[in-house]
Amino acid sequence: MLMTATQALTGPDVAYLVPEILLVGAAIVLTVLDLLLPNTVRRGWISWLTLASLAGAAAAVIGQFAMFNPFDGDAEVVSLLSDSYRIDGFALVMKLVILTASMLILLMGIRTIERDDAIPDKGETFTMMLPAVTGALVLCSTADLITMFVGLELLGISTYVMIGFRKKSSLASEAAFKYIVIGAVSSAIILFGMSYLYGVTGSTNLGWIAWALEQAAADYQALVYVALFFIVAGFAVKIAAVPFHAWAPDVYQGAATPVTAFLAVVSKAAAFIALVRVIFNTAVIQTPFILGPGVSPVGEDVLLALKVLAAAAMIVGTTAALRQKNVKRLLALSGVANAGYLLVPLAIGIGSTSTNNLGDFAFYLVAYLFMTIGAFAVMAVVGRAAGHDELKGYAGLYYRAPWTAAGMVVLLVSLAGLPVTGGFFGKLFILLSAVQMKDYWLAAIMVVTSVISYYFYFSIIRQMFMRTAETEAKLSVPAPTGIVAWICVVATLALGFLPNAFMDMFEQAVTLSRDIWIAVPK
Amino acid sequence: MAGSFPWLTLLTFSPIIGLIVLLFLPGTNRRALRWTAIVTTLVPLALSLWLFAVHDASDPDAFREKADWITIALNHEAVNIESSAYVFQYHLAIDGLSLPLVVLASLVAVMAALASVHIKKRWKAFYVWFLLLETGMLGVFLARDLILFFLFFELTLIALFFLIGIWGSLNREKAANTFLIYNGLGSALMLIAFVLLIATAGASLNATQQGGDLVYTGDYATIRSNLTAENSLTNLPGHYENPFALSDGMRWAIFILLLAAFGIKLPMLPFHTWMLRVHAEAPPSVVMIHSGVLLKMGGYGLIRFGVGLFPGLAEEAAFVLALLGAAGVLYGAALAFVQTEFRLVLAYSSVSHMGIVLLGIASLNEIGLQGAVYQLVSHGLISALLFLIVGSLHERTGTTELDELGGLARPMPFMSGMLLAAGVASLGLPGLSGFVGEFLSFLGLFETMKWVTAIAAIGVILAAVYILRSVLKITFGPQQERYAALKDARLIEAVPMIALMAFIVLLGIYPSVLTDAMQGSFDDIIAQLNARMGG
Amino acid sequence: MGGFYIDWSGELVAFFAFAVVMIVGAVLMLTLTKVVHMVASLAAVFLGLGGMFVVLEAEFVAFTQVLLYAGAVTILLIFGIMMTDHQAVQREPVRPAHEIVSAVASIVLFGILFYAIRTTEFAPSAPPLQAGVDNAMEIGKQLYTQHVIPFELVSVLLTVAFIGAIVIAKKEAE
Amino acid sequence: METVLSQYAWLVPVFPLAAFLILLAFGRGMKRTGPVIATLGSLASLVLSALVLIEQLGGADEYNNGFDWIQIGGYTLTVGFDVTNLTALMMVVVSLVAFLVNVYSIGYMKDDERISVFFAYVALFTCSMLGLVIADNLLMLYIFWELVGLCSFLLIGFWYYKPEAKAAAKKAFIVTRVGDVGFLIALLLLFWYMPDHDLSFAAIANVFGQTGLITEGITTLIAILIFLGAVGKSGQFPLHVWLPDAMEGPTPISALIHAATMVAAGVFLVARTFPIFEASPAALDTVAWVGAFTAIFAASIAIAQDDIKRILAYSTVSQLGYMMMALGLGSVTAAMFHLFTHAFFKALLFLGAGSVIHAVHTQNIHEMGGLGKTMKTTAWTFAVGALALAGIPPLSGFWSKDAILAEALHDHPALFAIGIAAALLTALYMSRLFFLVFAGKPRKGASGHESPAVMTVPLVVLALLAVVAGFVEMPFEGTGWFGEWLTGHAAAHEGTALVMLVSTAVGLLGIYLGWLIYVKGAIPRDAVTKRMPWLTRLLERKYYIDEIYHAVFVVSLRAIGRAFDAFDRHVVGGAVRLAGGAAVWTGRAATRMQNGQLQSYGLYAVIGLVILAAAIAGRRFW
Amino acid sequence: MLSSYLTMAAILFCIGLYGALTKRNAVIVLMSVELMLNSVNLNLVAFSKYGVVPSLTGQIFSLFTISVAAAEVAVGVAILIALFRSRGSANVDEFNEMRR
Repeated sequence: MLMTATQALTGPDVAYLVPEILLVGAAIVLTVLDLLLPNTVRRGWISWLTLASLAGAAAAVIGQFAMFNPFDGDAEVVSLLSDSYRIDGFALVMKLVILTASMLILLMGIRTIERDDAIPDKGETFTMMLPAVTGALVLCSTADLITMFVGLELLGISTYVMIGFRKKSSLASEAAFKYIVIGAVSSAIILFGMSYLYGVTGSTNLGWIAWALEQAAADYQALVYVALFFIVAGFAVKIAAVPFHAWAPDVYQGAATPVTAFLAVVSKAAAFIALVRVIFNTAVIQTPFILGPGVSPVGEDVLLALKVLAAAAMIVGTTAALRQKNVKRLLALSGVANAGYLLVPLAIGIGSTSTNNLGDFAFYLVAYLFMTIGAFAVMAVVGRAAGHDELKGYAGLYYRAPWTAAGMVVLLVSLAGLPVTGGFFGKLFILLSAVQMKDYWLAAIMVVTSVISYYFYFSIIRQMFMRTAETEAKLSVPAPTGIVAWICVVATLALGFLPNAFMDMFEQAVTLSRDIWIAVPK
Repeated sequence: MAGSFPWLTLLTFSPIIGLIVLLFLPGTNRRALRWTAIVTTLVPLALSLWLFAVHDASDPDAFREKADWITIALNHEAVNIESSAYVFQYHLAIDGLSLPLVVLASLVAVMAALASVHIKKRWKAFYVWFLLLETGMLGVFLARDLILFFLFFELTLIALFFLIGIWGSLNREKAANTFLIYNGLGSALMLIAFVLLIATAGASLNATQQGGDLVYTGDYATIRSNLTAENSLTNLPGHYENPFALSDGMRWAIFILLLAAFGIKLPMLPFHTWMLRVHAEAPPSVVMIHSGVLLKMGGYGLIRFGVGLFPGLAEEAAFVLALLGAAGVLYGAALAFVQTEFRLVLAYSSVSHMGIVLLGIASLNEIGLQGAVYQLVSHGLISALLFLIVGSLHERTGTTELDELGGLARPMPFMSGMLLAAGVASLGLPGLSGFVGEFLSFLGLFETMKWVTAIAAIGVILAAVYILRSVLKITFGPQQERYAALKDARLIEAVPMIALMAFIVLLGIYPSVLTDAMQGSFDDIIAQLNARMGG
Repeated sequence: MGGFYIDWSGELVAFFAFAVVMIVGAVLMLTLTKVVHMVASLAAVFLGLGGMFVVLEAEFVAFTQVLLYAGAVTILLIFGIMMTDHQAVQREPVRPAHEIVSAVASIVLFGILFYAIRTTEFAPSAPPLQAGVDNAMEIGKQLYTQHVIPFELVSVLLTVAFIGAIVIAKKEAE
Repeated sequence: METVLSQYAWLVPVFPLAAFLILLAFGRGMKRTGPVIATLGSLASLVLSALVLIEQLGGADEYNNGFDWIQIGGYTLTVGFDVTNLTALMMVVVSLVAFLVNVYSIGYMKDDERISVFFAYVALFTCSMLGLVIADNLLMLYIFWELVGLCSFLLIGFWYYKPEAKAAAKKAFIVTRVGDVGFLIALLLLFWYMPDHDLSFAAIANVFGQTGLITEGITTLIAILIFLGAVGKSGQFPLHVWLPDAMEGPTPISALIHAATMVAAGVFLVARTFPIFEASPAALDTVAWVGAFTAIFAASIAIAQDDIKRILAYSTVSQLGYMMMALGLGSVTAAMFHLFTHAFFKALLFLGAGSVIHAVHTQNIHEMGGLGKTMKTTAWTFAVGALALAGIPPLSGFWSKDAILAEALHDHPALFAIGIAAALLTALYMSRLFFLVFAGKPRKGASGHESPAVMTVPLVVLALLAVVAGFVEMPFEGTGWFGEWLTGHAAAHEGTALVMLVSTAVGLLGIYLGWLIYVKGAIPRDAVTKRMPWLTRLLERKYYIDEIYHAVFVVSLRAIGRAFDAFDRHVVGGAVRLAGGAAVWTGRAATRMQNGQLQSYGLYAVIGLVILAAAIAGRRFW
Repeated sequence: MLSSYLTMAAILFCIGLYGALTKRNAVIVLMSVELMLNSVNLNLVAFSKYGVVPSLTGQIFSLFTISVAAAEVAVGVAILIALFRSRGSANVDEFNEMRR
């Protein structure tokens, strides 16, 4: 039995866990401090310390490039506890993405949460982000179902709590309750699938599963189907793919804007990252292109299911947003559609003409990150000034805050997938891969839904530029939020003008065979 | 002469320089803003005229600017390939096909900038979008990389959305939306076609012993040569069947996608309805550009990408194209005849005139293709002039309803005369540019499709019918009291009118100025068609 | 499986006994009207499951199950009931369509699962796990070696849940 | 012989062009000098073209020169000019009439505030017409052909504020355009069928002179299409409807454009491309019959009209029909001869009518009368014109009409009969016109006064020409040098004595009848009206052609337009809305899913899972 | 024998699912979710003994599941209490303030 050859965590191995340990430690210290300090002490610095610990974690991740240099083609992946935990190129890059997003969201949220009267415990709201991010980082690194599940739950429970902290808003409580029930059901579904996967392969390790699945798919085809479809369905809830998405608008609406941004970006990204590991080690391998003809159809069927989910997400996300007047819900639906776009690189598999799914995925994820966080930052400002998140709150924004409006145009244009922005190239790369894999219908749906999405993204632009505001008063933009918005705008444009800067880096740092496909310890 | 100086880049991005200057001007200083914009637009005009003068068809590389822009080395595991990459270049060039349109674009831009006196609010923002729009359209005509072309194409889309939506008339938002969605759909189809092309014909492979270098490029010339050389990629290592080969069905699909994409822009029947609202709602100087230049991007794209990449398919589809063209000519004319709003008359007249472009394209011979381009340029000038006049009239009378207008020749003899002149130019009177484009298109098509040409020629009569009906309704007839005190054109309106008219006359009297520039531009296409027939 | 040849081993008898308890408990949970009764029947399911774990020779898991579920979770749920709508009685169904569709969906899903289970012939490559008495010991070892990372993470998770639950549930001084 | 002046013939149209440009640029401030400049321009043209004509009369070689206009690939379109006897003659006719009309207009238009615009248009017209004449190829001719059409349109609509003028101008342009399309298609055909795609008249003569180069079917088609152009321009049936309406323009314009020059361009065109027609008997027959029919048809309408200018207009149509008939009979000489003489006497008649209108401010002949006493010069010059038109010897009209009738008699007795009948009608309506206007007593107090010298001098000059112009070609041996000079071979003169007798008799008969009715009253004026009121009405209403056209073309075009409009709105627009509606509908359905019920959301997920599993995985297990 | 356990787990899962989808009382919904999670444990433990490659991993996995589920219930109940304070109701179908 392979699994009994247990591997313990040695002292040096702890060095590879520095980012996570740092975050957990900071979370505990800050929580304790928050609890112990008398109420008279102001809590503003907690948010900055949280930010600092995130930055520290990011620095630690960058430091890990020294331990494992992904750009070196011959470098060996650091694997802890027989791949429970991996320090590979994909994990490192994705951790940086997650941490960047978290920092931006935190920075943007500092003023927003401080001014949110519905949140009595502001300090905890910030510190609760740290375990959530820890969970997300775990998801980046893990290749073991147990660790993956725990990471997923750590992320999930932290976010339930973060939403619930907005206690004085009954909407937020409702959102938290909806989210926890749906989240728990989806966890149950994922677990059910995982349990079958474990049953037919005898392992929770993805590398082992990938290796054993070919035989298992032949012997226990039905169970493998159930396992993979349940896992896909469960993750579909987490990433809000249609028809598993319906919770998203409600939950997004109820949560405080920075928390919403966290849900829309970090939670979604982390779930996607985990899904990438699962799918590429199961369905993508079980295809004729890799295993040759005669392989069980289960891999292709799962990919087909993912394609259907992607298509449904794109169609429903965009069309439902057409009538949406609440910008938060609108961005939730936009997130649904974007989940569809992000699913495409996973769903198309690999072939002789295209193997750069991960690059497509990562690029669009990064573009999505910046444009969505930027949009939420602007929304936080506008929503606060207007007292609501309705579309009409944006009327005449151009007159009240011209530069913010201009920045928002860039973000919306990027969300709509128009050049010259990161959103455009993200979609373009995905589209190219889809076409290279001859999934024309998927490409067509991508493009057409993008066009439909012009309508509602530009409806915000219409409000900002073509309507007049009720008040001419200048809109005050808190410095941190403004900085975040502009970082996002600049990054979106940078991704648009120099897409190769990121893409090249990623393609060099991450390879499927080294980072995703786990060498089975024979 | 050209040296290594990036003249084309300067040409394309010179409006951006002016835009930056504009940003530093106070938003309330209308005159300064306007004159900055006008002077800015003069730069590309001067450059393009200079290029026009020195362009030498035999030396296509004289003004070629090529730089690596996006080169992405891709993962290439699982395939026996040494390396693979996306290569999208910054690649600008001119030839006989793009040059006339570049001149047209920069010329109309100057005129539209002059005509921007009709803009009454938010001047700074207006000129910012205006100049962005100009960069976009210049780029469209110069770009030689599919992705770059698309970028410029979309830039015009966004800029125009703002220009219509903010400065248009009553239903401006709706018009802007219609424009955005419809044209967005067009460019989406185009994007699919482009992506299909890049993924197949854009792939080139340099085989080596261990594997090969696979490059996906958006370079027009590469795609073109790969498309014509059917089996360029059989040297794929291993025993994969050539995954880059385009089946006949796919070729047709791409061709039809391109046809629809640019057909929407042109607009080709039945994709024209979006244009009506734009024509009716956009501010005058924007419609001048829209009708004068942006529609031409459709014709340009049809020739460059539709016919240029798939001459064989174009030949097989020529009859359908010609029918569509003829239908457009007659349908547009018949509809123009019953419109009661002058701008709608002109909109349908554009449908009709763009039908002639299709006829010229469908001919697939040098005369017809040149005729199509000639018609593009000519219609660009004429419609710019017409819309300039319409804008000036609308500013004074407050209406463009034909029933409410009449007898304007008395209070406004100059503008009425101009309107009449533009009208007769539009209906194809010899001596003015419209005739040459029309005549060459008909002449070209007549070689292959006599009956279609003959039927389409009925449109010549109908053009006279609807143009005279509306123009005479406005200018002739008894003078109306309420218009008696109206003033004729101001100098800043008269100058662009006269200038446009001068170009119309020049092109009508001395067509060689344009046809010589286009000489040889279609040699490749013609040669390919001949080779097909020979083979 | 092929045919319904039933080998009435001790395991099977125990399985059936616990299965009956669990299914009855589960069905009662759905059909009872008083909330507190429902919790009680759920506790029965939890206990039945613990019994089944014992049958499966997973004594440590069974122990945990009883302790955590039948004990802690049930108490927690009762707290939940007490602090919310403890008088509440499950009223008559007001959304018949929703309930019917839910029932159909659940049954179809079960059908799929049942089909998948029944069509599969299990041919284990290794004999059943005979963990024996040092089951708990082995589990402990693995938890602290192979699974130490998730183990530590769960501790963080529990802390988070703990703090979160307190903060959320505590009454705000107005 | 050396050609000296002919090399500079291209300058002939340039003079008026220069005048046009000057007037266009500076016209507003030049109410006095503008007309003078235009007149000088036409005078210069006249002088130069006269010199060219003299050179050609002296036997100079034909001269041709030109350059490439458009060069595309292997194809070339050229522009150039041709000096031949025919073009030299036409140049003189055009520039002479133009000059006289210019002079006349100085007086006629002097009170109009837009006089410089008027003269600018006239100058442009003169330029275009001269360009049309000297064009050396069909394309260039077409270009100028359209330009004269434009000028005609502009001048008809010169008094733009009059609704009738507006309508007439529009009608003129559109109706002639119908013919022009035929011409255009003929051009396209010729381009692709001619060897080397050469459109020059020399090449046309060369190619169609030989048989077999181009099939007869195509030849006929080309010829008919060219003729269609001529029908439009020359007001032949069925495209004649615009010409009478064109009388809404200032009268000098009617004289210049709609009598003497432009309307004759159709005849000129056929004459210029005559080799094509000669190669196709069917086409020739068509031309002849259309011409003959138009001649009698228009003459019959002219009898029932009351507007002085309309009568003259129908007369023009009728006379143009004569010319066409001559062409159809194969006689370019006769046609050109009649064109030549007609230019003078019809211009004279129109200018005379203009003089009358100028004096009495009405155009209704029933409101005139007795003007012979007050307007002596006008009256006698008008009489000369009328007699010439009626074909009374020895005035010019007699000789030219005689030439045509002689050809008809020789080739086609039926056509001869029609020609004679038309001649009778011509004499009748001219005498009716003359007697009602100049004889009898003044009616409605319209006494009138003689026009100023600047108007009467051109009348006198034209009257002289109307008298003498016929002597260039008389049906006697040794006098037919015109035909020989023009076409290279002398016309045959068989049976001319008979023709002369009959036509003179018919002319006199017509005049006599007119005298009986309108002066003596021996036959009551309403004799016909009483017995056959429908005939009078039919003639008055011009055979209801306008009404028919309105019903057939205008109404149906409008109906088509409306139908297309509905199609555009509902079908094309509907399809677009449908596509948009599909998206909105999907969105609405998707929005309806968002009912706020947590358990519904869960249910969607479960249903989604079930469907995915059943549809995608399930198919492997069925 | 494995099939029986798996079937039992499937029954529990579906009953839990049905309960989660239909019960109006929020606490019962949470209970139903727990039922679903429990069925997974049965799967894991059964596979742990009778699986293709029997191993203790299944049992360990189930331990993680149990603890996570407990934490989830705790948070769930806490949120429910907060929600009940503001709404005065614990009926799931009345938690529909946000929709469309």
